[in-house]
Amino acid sequence: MFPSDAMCVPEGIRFAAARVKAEKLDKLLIAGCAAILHEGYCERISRAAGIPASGIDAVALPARASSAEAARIIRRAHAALELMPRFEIRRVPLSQEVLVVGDGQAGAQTAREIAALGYRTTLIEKDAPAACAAARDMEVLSPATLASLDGRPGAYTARLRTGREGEGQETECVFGAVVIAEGVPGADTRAAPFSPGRVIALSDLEGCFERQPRRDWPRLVAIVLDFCIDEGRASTQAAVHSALAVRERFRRQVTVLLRDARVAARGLEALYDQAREAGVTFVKHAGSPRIRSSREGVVISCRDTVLGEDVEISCGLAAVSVDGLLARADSCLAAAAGIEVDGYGRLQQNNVHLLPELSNRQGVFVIGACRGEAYQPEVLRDARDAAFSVHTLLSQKILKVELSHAVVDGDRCALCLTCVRVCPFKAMRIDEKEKKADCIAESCRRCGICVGECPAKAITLPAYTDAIMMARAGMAERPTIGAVGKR
Amino acid sequence: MSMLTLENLKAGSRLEKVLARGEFALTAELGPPKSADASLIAAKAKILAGSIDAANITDNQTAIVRMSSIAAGLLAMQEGIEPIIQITCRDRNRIAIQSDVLGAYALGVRNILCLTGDHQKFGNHPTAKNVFDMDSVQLIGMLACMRDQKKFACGDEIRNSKKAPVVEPRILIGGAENPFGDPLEFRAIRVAKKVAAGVDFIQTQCIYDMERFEEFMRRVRDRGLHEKVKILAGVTPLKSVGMAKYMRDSVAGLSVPDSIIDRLEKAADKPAEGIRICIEQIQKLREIPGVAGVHIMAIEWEEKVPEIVRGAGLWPRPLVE
Amino acid sequence: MITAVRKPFAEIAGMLAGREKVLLLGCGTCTTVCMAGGEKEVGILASTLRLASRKEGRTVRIDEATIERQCDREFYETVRGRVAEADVVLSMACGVGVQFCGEVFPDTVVFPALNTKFYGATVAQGVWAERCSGCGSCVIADFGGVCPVTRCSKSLLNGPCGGSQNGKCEVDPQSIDCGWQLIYDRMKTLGQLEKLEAVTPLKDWSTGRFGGPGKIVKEDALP
Amino acid sequence: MKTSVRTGQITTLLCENSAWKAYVEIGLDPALQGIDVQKIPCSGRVEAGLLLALLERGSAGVLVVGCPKDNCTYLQGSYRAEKRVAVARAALREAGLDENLVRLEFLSSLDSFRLRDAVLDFKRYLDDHSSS
Repeated sequence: MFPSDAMCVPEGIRFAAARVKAEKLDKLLIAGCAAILHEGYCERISRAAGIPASGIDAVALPARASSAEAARIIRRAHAALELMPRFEIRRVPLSQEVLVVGDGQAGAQTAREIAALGYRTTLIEKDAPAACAAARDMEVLSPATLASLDGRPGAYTARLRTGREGEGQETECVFGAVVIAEGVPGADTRAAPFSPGRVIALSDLEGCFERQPRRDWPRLVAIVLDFCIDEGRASTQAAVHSALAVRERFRRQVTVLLRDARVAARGLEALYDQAREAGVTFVKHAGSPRIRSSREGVVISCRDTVLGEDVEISCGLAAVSVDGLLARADSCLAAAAGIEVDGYGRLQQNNVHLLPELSNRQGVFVIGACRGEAYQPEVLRDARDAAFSVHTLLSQKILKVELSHAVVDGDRCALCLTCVRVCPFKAMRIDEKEKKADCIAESCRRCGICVGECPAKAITLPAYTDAIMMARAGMAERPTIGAVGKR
Repeated sequence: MSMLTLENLKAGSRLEKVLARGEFALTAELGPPKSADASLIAAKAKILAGSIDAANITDNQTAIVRMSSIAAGLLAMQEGIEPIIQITCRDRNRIAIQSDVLGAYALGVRNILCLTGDHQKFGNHPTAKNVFDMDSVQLIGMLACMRDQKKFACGDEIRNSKKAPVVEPRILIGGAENPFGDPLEFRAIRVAKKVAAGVDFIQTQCIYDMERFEEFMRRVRDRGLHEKVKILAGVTPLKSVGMAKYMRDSVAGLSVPDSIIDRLEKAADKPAEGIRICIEQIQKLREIPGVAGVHIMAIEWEEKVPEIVRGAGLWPRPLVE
Repeated sequence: MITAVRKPFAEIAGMLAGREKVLLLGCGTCTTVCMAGGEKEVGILASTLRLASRKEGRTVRIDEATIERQCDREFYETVRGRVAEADVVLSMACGVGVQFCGEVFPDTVVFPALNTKFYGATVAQGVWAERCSGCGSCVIADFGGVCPVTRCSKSLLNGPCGGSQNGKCEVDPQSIDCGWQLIYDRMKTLGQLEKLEAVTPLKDWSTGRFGGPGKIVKEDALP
Repeated sequence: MKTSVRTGQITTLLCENSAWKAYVEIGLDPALQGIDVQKIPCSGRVEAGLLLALLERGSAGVLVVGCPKDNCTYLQGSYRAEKRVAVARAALREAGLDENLVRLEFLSSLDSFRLRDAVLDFKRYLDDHSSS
């Protein structure tokens, strides 16, 4: 034990590092005030002292703690630190090749930016011919699809299926990072709620501007957004734009029905205000509106959330935004890439930590319509974000991985696949040779979800074993431990 | 698998003769009591006598314990009703069923309807173990084997000893079909399988959705099955709107069209309207090629059967010797 | 695998009434995979029993162990001593393991902690469904790979009963698919519908449960 | 084995991505003195067996605090924690004990005062309900 005046200040850190070096310590416990609990403190000492951060722990002692109380806190932390293993660092070379899936605006832009940063980029597009041309450091394959994506972040093995269905071939390539920039299929405008001439797609409304003479325009035109799912700024922009055009060119009444006006973008709010001033009515609805069309016209019924009552709107023509219809992203692609989808079938779970371009797999990024962002300026920003993330990852050339990932005890593993199914990050897989589950250190985020789920208690997170957690709580681990003799 | 003929009677029952003569046959349902009270059967039988050709005696219908169908059938016979004994596969295995068939024949029973049986879950002993040693198609096949090959399911001859005479149960074999069960395409296949197994007549689940029934009959005719088996279409008069809705919503495989419910809702005298609808249905069913008769399932409403039969112009019933 | 679910706690506590030394014995194979009797479940039940006995002011020693399989004698060797110390072994294996444990330790009382359910597959994480009845003479080749004995509530071999509606079985339309709808759909996909027109004769049930307790002797595997 | 279940310290397990950060801001609040606080990587690490084992070994009660459900750094952790805490609570009910000896809260790294209130509320609850 080494007393010191202030541990949180640089002098304290230098003092600690000096003691570690002088005494050749491999672990260090620091007790002090709450300041030493702050994020990064142990890492700073680690760098200064040259021992792994996992070997350093900090505990805070209350100002008025009795010496017995302080001793108790220190004893527990000490017992836990004793149990803490020393983690090796693995250095993994990062492949400098990048795969981009989808040649739409998002995919093409990302591929070009990544290629411009000097990474060999392969762009694949499922429909031939690809709209995007090959360039320096950039290869374009079409028709080509991603059949599977296995292995480790930084060196994913992708099976690419090229050529037409039935006559194609499969190739295996290694990529350091993958960007998925697929679109979503357009909604079927022949199915409900559409009805020719009465209920049309919002995207077809503009076509009517030229075709349809003014006398043929009905008294009231309704534009429906958020028909079954919430839409984004792209739809709001299209709706307001069309509403203004109908109002100003044909002098007809226009009602826009939406759940929420999403106008938080440059110029969009002003456009929205302009429409309201021009007399466009906005109705905010809840749930899904019901649309009935007949020879006489169209009746839309919905709950008006502002009035708090059910309303019916009769109009001559309704334009429904197809983005509000549930169009799921390519589920085969999601499965092949191991990407989780959200409730709307979009290739990104509803979680703020993933925004804008991250997925549940390290080194796999999702952008554009397949993740639910269709507003063009945002899509282009996504493309830049994805290119930047790829660069941030791959420019390290070597990935340093602390081997503190989940560990599977082969003797206990029953191969039940629970961990493979519950790991949000696709870090668990079955090691066919060893006949046990195996954790990929580079994919593992050290959350411990698998530890809690494993019915055989075969998985441990070495920095948070039951023993360490019990020691921190001042208790001995479970006295009787099972699992004996296997394989 | 041959069509019934007067020259070559298989069982010699009244029902067989009516069908063989090509008369439009009429059967009804007689549910045994949930007690040992024989008088209830006599009372129901008295109502039905003279209005129908034969009556189905149900076998622990919907898995609710009732008097044995053979015993109840015998009581009905004493009141002048020809019974069609129902046998389900739920409660008895091949040993018990063959034994019952021998006994029933010995007591004078000449018609048996082979059913799979409702699952015990729906009855008053849902915790019981079921049997389902066989299904209805196999049951039909077993009875046909007993009658035509004079052998038990195991292949032994039906005789008491090597020297004793072969006395096989000569039974007219019936089967059931629900034209409204899924998959629709399989319904005619099932009739074909029953025909192949040796069924003589088929009674259907009660029909409200005439369109789907006609579709079913079209499929039956496409396979030529109507020439191999007598099909009796099922009807059930609706007492009330509530009953119609219950049939529509809670009975698997039944669809009651809105038009029928509308009619009942608008009618002042709902039971009378229910009877009228039933009579109209019978008249429509008579027009469908391949329908050889109707089976009236007046659930707890047996007293209306004579009225329906007369209303439908099916009275008096033909005399057969 | 064989699937099972844990018995209600009150039933387990009732069985153990008056016992002072209990060995909770988990099974590392089927009941681990169906999350009813693996090491994790052993730990949860053991803690619950200990907390319950403490609450009642009783001293009960609950020991915990999990072995690879309770249906193979050799795996019991490692826990022999702990079994000997216990008043009762509470087995978290299927019914096979519970009984076999008693055969391995004839002087020991062995109680079941689980209700054994069926032979099933993991149809989704945390969901198991019955797929085989162990009838002893597999017929699924004739039915598009779908077992009519198991998947039909009435084990019908010649087609669906009238209770098949919209692909569901009337016995429980919420959770049971009509086995015959599955067979029909599969046979249709395989272009083998005509095979379903043949009448399936009476089944020989003697090969399975109904032939009495089953036994397999594989001559070439004998020592 | 005679130790009453509720004589020991309260154990709080704080997700290092949210609740632990909130705690660090108020770490030495005297009101929290005597409460065992430790960080965990994610509330999803918690397992019913561990919660019960802590209680068995003398913890007065276990409070698990994780990220708001849709905001878990590890996507599914808070949902898993919810299910496992439910298992532990069911076990406590079965053991005839108060299921509220295990409690789960979700809050963000900015919610220092909510964390403090949650801990103190739990402490108050345990004090009020401690067996005689």
